[in-house]
Amino acid sequence: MSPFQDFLVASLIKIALVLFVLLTALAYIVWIERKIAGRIQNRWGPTQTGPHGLLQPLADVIKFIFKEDPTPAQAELPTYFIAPLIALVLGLLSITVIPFGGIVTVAGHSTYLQISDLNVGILFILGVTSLGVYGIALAGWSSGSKYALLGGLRSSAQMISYELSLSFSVVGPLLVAGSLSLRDIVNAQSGYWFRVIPHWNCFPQAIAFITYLISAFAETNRVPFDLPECEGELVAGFHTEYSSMKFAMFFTAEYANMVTASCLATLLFMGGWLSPINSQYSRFVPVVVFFALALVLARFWLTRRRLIEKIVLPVFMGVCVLLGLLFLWPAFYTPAEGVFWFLAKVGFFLFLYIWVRWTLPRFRYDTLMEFGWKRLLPISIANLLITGFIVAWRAS
Amino acid sequence: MIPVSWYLILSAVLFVLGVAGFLIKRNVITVFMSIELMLNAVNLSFVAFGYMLGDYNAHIFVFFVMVVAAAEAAVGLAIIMLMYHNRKSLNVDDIELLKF
Amino acid sequence: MDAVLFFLFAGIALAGAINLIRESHPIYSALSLVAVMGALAGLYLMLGAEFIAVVQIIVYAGAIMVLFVFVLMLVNAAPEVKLDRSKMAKNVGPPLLTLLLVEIVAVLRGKYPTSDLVHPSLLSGDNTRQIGKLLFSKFLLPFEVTSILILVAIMGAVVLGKRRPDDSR
Amino acid sequence: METTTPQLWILPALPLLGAAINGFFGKRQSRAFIGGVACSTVGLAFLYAVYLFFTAGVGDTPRIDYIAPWISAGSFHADFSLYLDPLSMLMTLVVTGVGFLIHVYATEYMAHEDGFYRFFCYLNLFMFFMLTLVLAGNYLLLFVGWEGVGLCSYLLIGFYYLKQSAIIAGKKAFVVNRIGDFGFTLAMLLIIGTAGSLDYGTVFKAFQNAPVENGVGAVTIICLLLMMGACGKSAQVPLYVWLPDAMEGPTPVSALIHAATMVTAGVYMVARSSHLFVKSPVAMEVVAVIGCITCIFAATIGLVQTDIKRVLAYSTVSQLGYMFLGCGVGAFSAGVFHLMTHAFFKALLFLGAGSVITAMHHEQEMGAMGGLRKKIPTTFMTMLLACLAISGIPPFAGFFSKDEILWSAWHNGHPWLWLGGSITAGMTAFYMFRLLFLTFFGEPRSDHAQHAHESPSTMTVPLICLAVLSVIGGWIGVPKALGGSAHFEHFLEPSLARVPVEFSAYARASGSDPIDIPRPNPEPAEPEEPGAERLFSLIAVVIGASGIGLAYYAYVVKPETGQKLSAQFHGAYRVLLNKYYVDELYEVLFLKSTTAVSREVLWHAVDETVIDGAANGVGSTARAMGGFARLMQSGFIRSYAAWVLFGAVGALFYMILQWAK
Repeated sequence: MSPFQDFLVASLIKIALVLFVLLTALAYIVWIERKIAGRIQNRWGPTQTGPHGLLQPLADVIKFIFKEDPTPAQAELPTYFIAPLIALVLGLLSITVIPFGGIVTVAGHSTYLQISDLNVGILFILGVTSLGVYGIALAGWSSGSKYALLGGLRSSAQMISYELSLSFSVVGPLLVAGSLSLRDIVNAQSGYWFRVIPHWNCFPQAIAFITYLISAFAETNRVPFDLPECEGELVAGFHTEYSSMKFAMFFTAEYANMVTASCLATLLFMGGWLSPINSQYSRFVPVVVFFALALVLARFWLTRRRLIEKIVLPVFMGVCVLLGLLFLWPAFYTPAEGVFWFLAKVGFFLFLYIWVRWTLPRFRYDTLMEFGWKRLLPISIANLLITGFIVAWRAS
Repeated sequence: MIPVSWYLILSAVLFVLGVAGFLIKRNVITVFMSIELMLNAVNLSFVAFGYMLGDYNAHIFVFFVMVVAAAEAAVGLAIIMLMYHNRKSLNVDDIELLKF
Repeated sequence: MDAVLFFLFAGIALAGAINLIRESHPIYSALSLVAVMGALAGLYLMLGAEFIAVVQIIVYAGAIMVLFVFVLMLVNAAPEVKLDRSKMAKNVGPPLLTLLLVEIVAVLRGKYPTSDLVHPSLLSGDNTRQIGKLLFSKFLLPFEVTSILILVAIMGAVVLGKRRPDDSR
Repeated sequence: METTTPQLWILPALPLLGAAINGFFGKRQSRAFIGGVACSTVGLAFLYAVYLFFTAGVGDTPRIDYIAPWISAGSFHADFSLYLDPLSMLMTLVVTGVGFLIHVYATEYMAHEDGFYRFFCYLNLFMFFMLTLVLAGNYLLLFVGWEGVGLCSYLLIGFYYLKQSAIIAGKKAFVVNRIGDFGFTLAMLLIIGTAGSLDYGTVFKAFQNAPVENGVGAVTIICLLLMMGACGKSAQVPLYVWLPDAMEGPTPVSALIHAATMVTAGVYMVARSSHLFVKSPVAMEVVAVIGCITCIFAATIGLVQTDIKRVLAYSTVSQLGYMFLGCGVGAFSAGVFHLMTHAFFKALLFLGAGSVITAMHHEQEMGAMGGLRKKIPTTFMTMLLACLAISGIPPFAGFFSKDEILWSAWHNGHPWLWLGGSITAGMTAFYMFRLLFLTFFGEPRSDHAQHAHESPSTMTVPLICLAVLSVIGGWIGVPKALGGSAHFEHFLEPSLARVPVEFSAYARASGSDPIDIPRPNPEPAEPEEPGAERLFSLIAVVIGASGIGLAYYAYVVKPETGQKLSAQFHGAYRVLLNKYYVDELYEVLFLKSTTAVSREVLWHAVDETVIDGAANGVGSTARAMGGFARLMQSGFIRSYAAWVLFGAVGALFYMILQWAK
């Protein structure tokens, strides 16, 4: 095979893999969110569809597909249809430059665990994010509804405003690493202070980390910045007039953006796929985790009465044990350890997203803008300045 | 390998289309967009020349053009908003105070 | 391969530009312009200007055009009315435009024949780093001046957009 | 040439700092603060000057402090550089010392005036400019100081800016000085032309090597133009008219600026340029004659003035004339010596007059005074000493300096000038004691005089200090003939040029061929004729004493004599009282004619027809063309765009045509 074909095949495999995993994961993030929300509100969340409501996402998808899809009479037609597509495509696009781990070698072909290693990767993500507003704004405008229009207006203003502080906070780690490639940025974070504290950007760049998180919340239109779709005032904001699969596209796009933002936070500030533990035994952590998970499942299996749980839980248990055992096998372990840590960190950020959503109230619109322009932006600029000085000072 | 002149001619055509937009369109904002189109066309030729000559200065110029375009958009759109506020119209032919 | 990509992007750009003029509703014009810009970003990538391509997306498509769309939505722009009060533009415009195109193409054909190929090797390497170095050394003064320009533009926009106390609305 | 330590720039910088503090922040500060700042900066400058005097070792080579480049045009350079030699050292000491005393005095004198901070800001600024003038290392920087003190003088004369006469007096001073400055500027240009530089060192070297000019040549013209500048600043005939009017300013100003320091700048400048003057007998002659005429002329006017400050003003003019007389006859050191002693006793006289005026509730007419001797004894005593000093009574300061000038005049072959000077000395003694007797003796002639009180110590202490200086100030320059050692002359020797042999010969021969009378010994032969010098001293003392006696007779013994005399010589009295009608003459000669020419020719003819016509023509032509061109302005943006497009197409077409060729 020529190198080009090599590249093509590898890329296609990676794309298929990532897309499958991502879409499935997105569906199950919804399940997790509903579960967590339930716990936070002192209720159970989905329980009926499958064991622990595990089949709920499937049911949702089926519902989305078969639901009637009315088109408003005032809608601006082509745009009305294109808008959710734009949102979804852009939401999925940025995942292409996210590296999940180090190099993997399969059957003599080694490749990065990343669809495409752009050397301006981070700028690419910023660009795609900045385009993301079109989906929402156009949806709002083309729906022909005042709620939707207001939602669209809000989202375009809000996303432009917070994109600034997002970009500025991203530049901090970028300066530290001296590269625009996400892979280089992660590699620049390897190492440990005092042999214990990992060399992650979230410590020296704590301010940028915090401003990044806040603006990322705003960029993804999540609570407490979900003004474009705030139910209290705008019914459902920009997607008021959307239903069935078109709504599902927005929904997926939102979660995809969440994932992207979490991945970026992991890569920029939390050392990406690097292990937090400075020890050769850190490779046993996944083993322990999976075995522990299996134990928990075993406990559930012992206490639960429902037939389906009695059947399904052992399967999951088996999977966990298998994974734990796989991590003991060096050929699997070498590439997979990075992926494990990466996913763990992303999972942490996703949990943060959900946690915040169900605990914090929403901003008022004027306070939102004021916070963005008068607080967040100056802070991130100041951080950038200081970082710049320090980097320049060190270089000299 | 694409000859540079293709890019340049594409740039020329885009530029002329921008000028045509400026002449034809009535909506101030669209006229404004036509200007942006012209700027983009010029940027394309800059980048093409930069590629041909292997010169990064062209990129810098594009960068500056973008910055100026951003500043222009901010001020221009503010002016358009004011105009809409005062005259309730966005039609360039309605704004005709500046004449003999 | 290159030719295919070039014609794809050039086609999108041209179609977008023509659509910009053809559409009567400004929002569609704006979207066409976004398409043009996206296509141009693709062309920039082909020309080895990765940084410029991404900045094109971020700044032009992601900020400037969003601002346009925002304003269009804010004033709830309707399809434009053809008043056609300017006889000058109507009568003299088209022939002049044709002439301009012919002239530019003539000049370009004369100065840069199709056989004129490029030296892509010169632009390989760390694109962004090179631009950054240039920007902060050779072009430092223009860069600083630009930042002042931006500052002035921000203040201008704020002043213009500020609601005056004597405004009834 | 040392350039680093000690730092000369501190001297002018201190008052400038004071001026800045008072000018920028003084408005809201207390008077104590303002006065403290003003006095302390000047006082520190004085202390620093004293320190410099004792440590810097002012010797044969001038110390040049280069501060910063200023003008650099081709081969011409003028820099901010300060120049310290015995002459500028002396001037610095006098300026800062007397200035400090006057500052202290002024804090009390001005205590109840509005614009206190403004006054001290100007006063400090004046000190800055004066020190710049004195310490300047080249003529251009000197000119900066020169103009600066002129500005401060203008500001301070017009300090009571609500008073019409004060404003007019300020303007007059400024305008009259302009004439002199014009000459000075021309002189500088000529110096550049001749010596290629304005730096003292270069200029002096260039002229030292030049031969003595026996006719009217470049050097003479330069010197005459310099003298013209000096005439303006130092109030010499014919530009003296501004100084008496300048008495409109507050009295400390009169003391500091119009008696002790600024008006002597002309003398300083002439002495500084002595290397130039000694090459031009004609110019020297002119200087001496102008000085002599001025001193007689002003003294005669001074005889009849009744305003106490005006008497002093004319006396100042007269004494300045003395200094020029001294310089003109080649006794530069005597001129500078008189400058110094004059600074002491004239400042004292003015401050004393100020004290009298305060005591009299701002009454300046001597007619309303009288009998103040008992009321304000300190002022009386100090003023008596000053009068004795100015009258040339030994051993007071004025005696030595005046005597030396007169002796030089005679000795260097100018008997007529000697005569003029001697007569003036007599008149000086007369009118000064006339002032003293009218003010302090007899019966009080008004209520204010009846109830006058002595001024507080802040005013009297400077008086006493100056009185001491007036008494002993002359002792440093006791000529050898009178048993002294002429310290002063030796001190100044490195700075001043010596009159060359052939030149004094020329002067003696009064125009005859100078080569004919050879004089082997270039040294002015003081020890040769000690007897003659003593004789002349005696004559001077006698003249002075007789002036005093006459005044005593006319104003104390028989107070009605004055009336009788004025009745008898009514015409002469009127002429003197009206200052020879010089002001009126100038009014007709210069003011009226200039105004008429300006109005009829420049305004009605040139301005209205030519300039206005051209301006209007341009305007109407533009209008006409615009009327045609505005047809393009349809108001539609798209039309404008089409025009632009048209232009672009045209330009491109032209370019293609060019390439096609």
